[in-house]
Amino acid sequence: MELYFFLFFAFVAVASSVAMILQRNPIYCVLLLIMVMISIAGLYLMLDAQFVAIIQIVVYAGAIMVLFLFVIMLLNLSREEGGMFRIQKPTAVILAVLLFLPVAAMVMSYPGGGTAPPVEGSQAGFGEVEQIGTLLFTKYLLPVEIAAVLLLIAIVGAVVLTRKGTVATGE
Amino acid sequence: MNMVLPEINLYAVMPQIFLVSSATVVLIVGLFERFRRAIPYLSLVLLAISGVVAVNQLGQDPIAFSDTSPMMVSDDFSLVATLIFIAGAMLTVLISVSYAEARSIGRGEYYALLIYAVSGMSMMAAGTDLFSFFLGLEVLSISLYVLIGFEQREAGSNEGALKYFLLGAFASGFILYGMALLYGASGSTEYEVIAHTLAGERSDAVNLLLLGGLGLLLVGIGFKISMVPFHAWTPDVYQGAPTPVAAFLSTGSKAAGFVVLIRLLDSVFSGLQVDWIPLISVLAVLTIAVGNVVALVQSNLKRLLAYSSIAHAGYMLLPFMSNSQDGSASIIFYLIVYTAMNLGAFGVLAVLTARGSTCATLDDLAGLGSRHPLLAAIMAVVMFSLAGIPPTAGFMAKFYLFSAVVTGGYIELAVIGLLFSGVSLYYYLRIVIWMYMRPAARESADATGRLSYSGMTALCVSALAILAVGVFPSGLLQLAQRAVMTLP
Amino acid sequence: MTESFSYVWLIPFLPLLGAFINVFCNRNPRVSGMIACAAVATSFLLVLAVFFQLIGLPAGERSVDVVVYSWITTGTFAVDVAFLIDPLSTVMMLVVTGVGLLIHVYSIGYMGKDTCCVRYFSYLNLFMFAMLILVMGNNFLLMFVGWEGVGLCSYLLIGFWCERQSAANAGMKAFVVNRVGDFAFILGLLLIFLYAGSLTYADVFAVDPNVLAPVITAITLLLFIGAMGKSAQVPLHVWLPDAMEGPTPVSALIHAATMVTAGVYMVARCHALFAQSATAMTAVAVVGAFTAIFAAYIAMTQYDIKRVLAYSTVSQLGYMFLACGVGYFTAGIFHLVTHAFFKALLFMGAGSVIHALEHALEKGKDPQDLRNMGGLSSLMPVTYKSMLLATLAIAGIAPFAGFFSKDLILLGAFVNAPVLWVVALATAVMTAFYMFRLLFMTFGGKTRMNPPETEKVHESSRVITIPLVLLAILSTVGGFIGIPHVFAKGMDRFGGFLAPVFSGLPEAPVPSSSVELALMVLTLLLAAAGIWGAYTVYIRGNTVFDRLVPRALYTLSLRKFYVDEVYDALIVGPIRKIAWGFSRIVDALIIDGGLTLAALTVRSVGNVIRYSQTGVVQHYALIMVIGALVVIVYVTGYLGP
Amino acid sequence: MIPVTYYLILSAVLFLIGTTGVLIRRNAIIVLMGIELMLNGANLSFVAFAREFGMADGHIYVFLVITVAAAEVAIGLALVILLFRNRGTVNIDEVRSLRW
Amino acid sequence: MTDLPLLSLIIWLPVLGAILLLFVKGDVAARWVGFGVTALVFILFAVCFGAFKSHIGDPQFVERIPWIETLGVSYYVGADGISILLAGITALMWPLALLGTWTIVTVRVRAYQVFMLLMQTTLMGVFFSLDLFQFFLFWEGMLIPMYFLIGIWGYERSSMAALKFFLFAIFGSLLMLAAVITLAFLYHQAHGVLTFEMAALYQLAIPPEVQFWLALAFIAAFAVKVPMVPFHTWLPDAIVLAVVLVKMAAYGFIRLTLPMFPDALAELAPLMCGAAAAGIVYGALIALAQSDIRRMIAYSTISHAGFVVLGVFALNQHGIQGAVVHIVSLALSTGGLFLAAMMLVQRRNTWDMEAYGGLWHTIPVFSAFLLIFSLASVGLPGLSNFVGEFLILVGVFQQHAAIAVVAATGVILAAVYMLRMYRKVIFGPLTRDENRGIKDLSFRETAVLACMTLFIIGIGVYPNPVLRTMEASVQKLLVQTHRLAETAPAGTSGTSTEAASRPVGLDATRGISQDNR
Repeated sequence: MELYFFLFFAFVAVASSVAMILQRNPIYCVLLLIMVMISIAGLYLMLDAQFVAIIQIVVYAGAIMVLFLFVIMLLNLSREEGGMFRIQKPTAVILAVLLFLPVAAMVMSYPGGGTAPPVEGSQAGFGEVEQIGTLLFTKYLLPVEIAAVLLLIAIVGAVVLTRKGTVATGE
Repeated sequence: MNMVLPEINLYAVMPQIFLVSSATVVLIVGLFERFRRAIPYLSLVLLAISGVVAVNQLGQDPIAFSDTSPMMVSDDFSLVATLIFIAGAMLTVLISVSYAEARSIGRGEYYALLIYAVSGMSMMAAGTDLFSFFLGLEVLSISLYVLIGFEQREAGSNEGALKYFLLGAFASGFILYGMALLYGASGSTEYEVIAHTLAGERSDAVNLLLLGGLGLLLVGIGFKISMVPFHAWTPDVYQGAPTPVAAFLSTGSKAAGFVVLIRLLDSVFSGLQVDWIPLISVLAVLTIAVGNVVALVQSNLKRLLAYSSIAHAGYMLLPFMSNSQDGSASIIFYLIVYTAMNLGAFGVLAVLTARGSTCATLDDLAGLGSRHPLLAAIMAVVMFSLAGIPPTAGFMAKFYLFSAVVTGGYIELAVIGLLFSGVSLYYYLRIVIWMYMRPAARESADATGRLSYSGMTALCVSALAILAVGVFPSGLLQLAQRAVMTLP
Repeated sequence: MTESFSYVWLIPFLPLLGAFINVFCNRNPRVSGMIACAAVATSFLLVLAVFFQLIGLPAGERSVDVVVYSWITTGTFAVDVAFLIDPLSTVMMLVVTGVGLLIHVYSIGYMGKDTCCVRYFSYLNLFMFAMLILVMGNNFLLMFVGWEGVGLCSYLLIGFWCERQSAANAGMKAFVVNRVGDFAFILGLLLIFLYAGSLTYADVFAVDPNVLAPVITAITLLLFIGAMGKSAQVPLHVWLPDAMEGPTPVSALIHAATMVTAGVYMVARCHALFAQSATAMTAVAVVGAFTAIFAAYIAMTQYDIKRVLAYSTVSQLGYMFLACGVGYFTAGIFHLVTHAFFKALLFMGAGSVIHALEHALEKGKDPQDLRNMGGLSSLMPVTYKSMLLATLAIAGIAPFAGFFSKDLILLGAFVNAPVLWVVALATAVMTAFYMFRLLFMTFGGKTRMNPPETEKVHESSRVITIPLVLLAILSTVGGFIGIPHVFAKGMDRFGGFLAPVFSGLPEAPVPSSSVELALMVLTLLLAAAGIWGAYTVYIRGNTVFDRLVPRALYTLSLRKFYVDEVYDALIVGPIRKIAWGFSRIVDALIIDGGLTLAALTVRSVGNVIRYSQTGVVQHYALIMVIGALVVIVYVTGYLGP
Repeated sequence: MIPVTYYLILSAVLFLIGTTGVLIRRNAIIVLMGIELMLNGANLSFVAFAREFGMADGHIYVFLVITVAAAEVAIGLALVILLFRNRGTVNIDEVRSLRW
Repeated sequence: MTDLPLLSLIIWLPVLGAILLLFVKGDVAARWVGFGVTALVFILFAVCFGAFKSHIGDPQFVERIPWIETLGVSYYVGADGISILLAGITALMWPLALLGTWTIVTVRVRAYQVFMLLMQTTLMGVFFSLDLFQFFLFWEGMLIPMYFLIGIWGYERSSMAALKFFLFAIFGSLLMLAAVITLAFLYHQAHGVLTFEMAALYQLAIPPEVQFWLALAFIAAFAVKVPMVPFHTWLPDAIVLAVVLVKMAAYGFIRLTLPMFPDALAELAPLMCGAAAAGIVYGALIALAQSDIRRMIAYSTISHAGFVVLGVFALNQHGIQGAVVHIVSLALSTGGLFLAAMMLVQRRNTWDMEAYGGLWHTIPVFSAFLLIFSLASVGLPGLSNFVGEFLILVGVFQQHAAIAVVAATGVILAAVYMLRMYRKVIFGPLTRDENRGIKDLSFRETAVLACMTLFIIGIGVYPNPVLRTMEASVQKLLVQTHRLAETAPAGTSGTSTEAASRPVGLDATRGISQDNR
């Protein structure tokens, strides 16, 4: 049963992502990426990562991808604009396949954790909000703070970059 | 549910806190138009304060942020690195003043982002966990994306920013995937744990994951330090970026990359050195070769300096092979010197092109020796230093660096590096020739322009530092050596 | 002992001082000659003092080293500035300062009106200095200093009228040809030092012959090549005729009486070495004999009065070498002395004639060309008479000086190498012929000048004629210092004086008195025949020789055997071509071009990489991915599953 | 129980599809989306490993990565907008004034 | 001996002068400052020379201050007989060169003085350094003033010439740098201490095959600067201060290559001698084909430099002492020749020999000086070059007779090219009107050239003071080389019987290649 779920999500994710990089219409691309996000969220659920799954949908698919959509609409990108590199396309695919081989070989041989023992089934509260919250405020206090700074910078940066009417004030 | 708050030690992240706060203060003050002119100086003061904080902590035992999960540590290594970044940033601020003013980018955000970037670098240096490194990297990168694109009206600036952004994000993806593999191999992203995994018994599969993770990390960091073949962005971005930003990019961001690389290769992954030494040595030689050879045929100064910086990255990669404290120290020392040199070189361009075009070619330098003798003299000192001619610091740095390589038993690498550095002389000296031995081809726009005091101050400081370190390198050498002592 | 000779350093030093004073302290041309003469005269007096002091010593002790200071010392190499006073050097000093003094005096008359005579006299004095160093030095290196020093002065004096291109060229030629000899000379010195461990004569000559045996032939031949250069022996003789571009007194002093005899002096000085190598001795004798007849042959057809004398000098030098080569060193030196007298005289006489004609002849006519002269005997009686005496001396007519010395040489040749004796005898005939040809064409017969020109010809002034007369006396009676045994036993003062120097040599076989006398008569007869021949042709105008002698032989002589042309074609030309080739092809094209090519290669590689930087982000990303692939494949060691 | 390697393979596939997207698309926005796909691939690995270890650290990483991604997207899109304003295009192969 | 740090003063005074010059206004003042400082240096040197004890082979006036402790580098200066002579000729030539170019250099006078002074510092530093690192520092540092001097005040094509020179030089130096580092590393391996002190490094036992490569690296650095064929092509375009380089490079050979790599020299010395002899002939032949005075002098320098190298690699006392004397003489004769030529060119603005001719009567004083310098260059006995050349030949002849023969042909060729030049420039008819009005040397110029002439003649006539000054040092150097040679692996010993049967002229200090036969 689980396997079918997995295969389903995996199929949707891969198919959507392949479609995404082949699709010429940017809007469809965004929608396909959202599909990918959602199927990944499904996989997260299967991995007992409820919190992350929700974040994935709410923040990623919900907020970030909407931002994409928004910009595409804003710029009013026509259907056919964009497209692909013709010569580079086969090269890129070959490269990706070539790259996949060693990476796949690497992860295929994965036996289990190195230091921590593998855990069967779900621990109490594993992946739940409480545990995540605790970690965020204890162990990962510093990264979270940095992430905050990062977001601040991003906001400032986005504002600086897109601020209109920055006419040269040089006298 | 009781939550046990960990023992945290803010002292460990004091420099970073100061830097972030400084940046924020600058950001806020920058909102007020009336303080506009004071902002660079405010930034300077704040950076200096952060620097003092860092200096204050020098020489103490390493302090971790918290006992359970260190995340960041305040040791001599990170402090020295932070000081390099701060010094670089201060010089950048100085050379930015007139440039930014003339191009109306001199707002609070500019300086704030600069300081944010420094804080990011500092986090990278201090990070003892892949995630603090990654987040620091992102803080740095995102600040830089904005800084490079700061001249919104300049197509080049925008193009450069976009290129840097796309490739930077791409590289981040590789880093992240590498981190995932490392996490899978050792169950944690802490350096200590990874090192522990490496030190203990490990299965082939884990070993593979570690290697793969390291390889992907190298791709990402290689991008930051513009190691061949991850260097392609460098010339374009340097050329497009506002000149002071390019200076900062070529020094600070590269230095940050190297600092992280020292931590990773020399302490965390030293167990895998049989695997990465041949790789790094080939890439280093390639980097040196490509940087120097292409720089030979450049006439745009910023691109030329970009390739030169690629070449220097190659030199700095060499001591990793020796995998000794001297090797790491020599990189730190080289970074210090390199920061002064490259800021000087770009600084001259920034000062020169503050009013004029962004495009400074060799021909623009013709006759500089008689137009602006001091500026030309500084440029000459910098060029000789980059070329590694005594009595400049560049020579000392190269000497120490190559002695570390030789001591590591890689004489042939040292010889290759040295020979290519001989090739590099051609283009460095061409600049000097153009300045002193060619009459001005055409009347440049800036021919009569007054040079900004702040810029000249920065340049004089770097030139004097180059000469002083060239003659009395002891202090800095000891500093560099002390910095790497604390590395495990 | 040394103390008593401690003043000898003054002998070379005084002329140097004279030169110095003339260069730095004197601006007055008239005084310059006085200064120069005074310096040389004082030297001459000092030499006389040395001579008498030496005579006062017992024969066995007549060899004194006077060390002035230590010159070059490194490790085992030590050479002093030191003078050797022995009969040989004393004879040379006497000749040099004596004849030199006369020529200095003569020069006052000859060169006194030249605007550059200050320079001239300082050169002349400098030459005296160098020549004295050459003959007085007690070691090879010091000799070499003088050797080169005289070469330098010769260069300067030949090129004295340097605005004449030919003079400049001649000076250079002299220096360079001499350098070829010097090259061998240096190598000889190096060999000597390597094997003898010293360069001081006394040490070198005292070295056990067995030590030197493996290289003695090489050493002596190398030294002899040096002598050939300096003494203008074939094939290094080419510079001497050209050297006649210099002022005539210079030709008399340097290119007749003193410098060119340095080679002979050197061979005589090194007799101890030469005697050890039969090969070298043979070489010396053969080269000498060949040179003698070769130059005499050329001299027979030359028209330039000084050139005739120059070839005559070459020829006579050949005689001297012949003498040395057959072991008659004393004879060689004897001939050197007498030759100095009469050849200097001949040159000075020629100078006197030239001096007279210079002012008389029309513009464009060469005052040195014999064909422009004739019948001068009445116009310039003193010159004519003194030159007549000198000509008789050189022709070997008894009892003039040349007779005695030449006779001794012929005797030596007859005893040791009959073939060479025949050559020498033939040379003697030719010598008589060409010398009287010169005399007759100059002074005899009818004048070939225009009447207005003839009127302008006057005898030279006293300053010129007095040295002529003095030398004429010496040429006449000078031979009596060495009367042969045949006539008076023990009257060979000259040989006796030099005997201690050459005492180490094996006793030369002495032919019976009758044979010796017969040889003398034969020589005299042949000389007379030569004179008769010249008389027939040049006074009588008989064209018998024109009919008898093939044209080719005449041309060969007139064109000097085309030696210069051959050298140009075989040596100068190729060297010039090689130099050009090295300069343009090897240096510019291969070495520099190779470097440029390397630089260009690097540049083009740079350009290729540069233009692969297309500006498209995805291309960069592609490069990155390829890099990542390489890295991953490398670190994981996987090329696939 | 599905073996963790399945997830890992899937994550690698997604990562590489993202990479391919970056390499072949001319539209800057789509390129950015390709990068997002790469991050997602990595994230999946993190979560899979976290499940394997039974420790939620991996989840935190994903959380942080999403933050980073958001920040990057903000800047990236701003740059794209700027590009569009300056040049009227978002095709990055048309933006190649900086080269050689 | 005085308590003053004399050597440091000599080294650093020019730098102070250069700094002073930055605050001086006006060309004349700058010239006076430059001249004054160099003159002062000369006086200091004279004091130093006066106090020098020639019978001691060890460095004297030693000063040692810890400098870069982490690298084991100290500021360590001292003078032995060899270095003091070379420093002496530098101290002498500098005021003369500045005086000689008083009016020749008319652009950027101040900068010219500054660079000349800096150059002097680096030269003095090279000669007095007892620490290899410090040596290298000065050695490389010299490139900067040199570069500007060639580039700015050189003649046509000077900027490219400067670049070419620099590239040539730097490739050699970089190889040397690698070798220097390796040496220190080897020492560190052997003794656990990092040091660059030359005396310590001399004692280092290095495996022969390593020695070979290290020696090659050192030789590369020095061969470029001497210069030896085929590394010479920078010289004709950058002749300006070529003589200086000959000095430094030859000093490098003597000070570093010889005592450091005795075993390698067994193989390399004959090769070097051969190359040097080839260079002598090659340079001379090319000089013969030049019609440009500057290039002619340049190639003659190459030829003469060959003699110097030959002497050094004769590896015996005659050769080395001869080489040092020859270096000193070269500075005087070739330096004088070039200075004189510059004075002439200043008047007529062309280097082409054909453009002159018939100057003897127009400018007699100049002609006389030119003659003396030419003759010195030709190696006329009684002038300084002869002493050096002859001693070199003596030294080489003992080792490699055939090579000495080849080298000696240079003596003939030198006469040809020098006199050819002289004939073209000075002799011959005065055909060109523009040559008629040339002014003869001024008092200042005369004084400069006369001073050089005095030294040329002085050394030629009485070279012993010079020879004696360095004798002990050279002996020490050779002993150093021998001691190491004796510890060399088997196969190099056992010639004692042979030695007994040697001719008496072969002295004990013949050098190692002889022993290796």
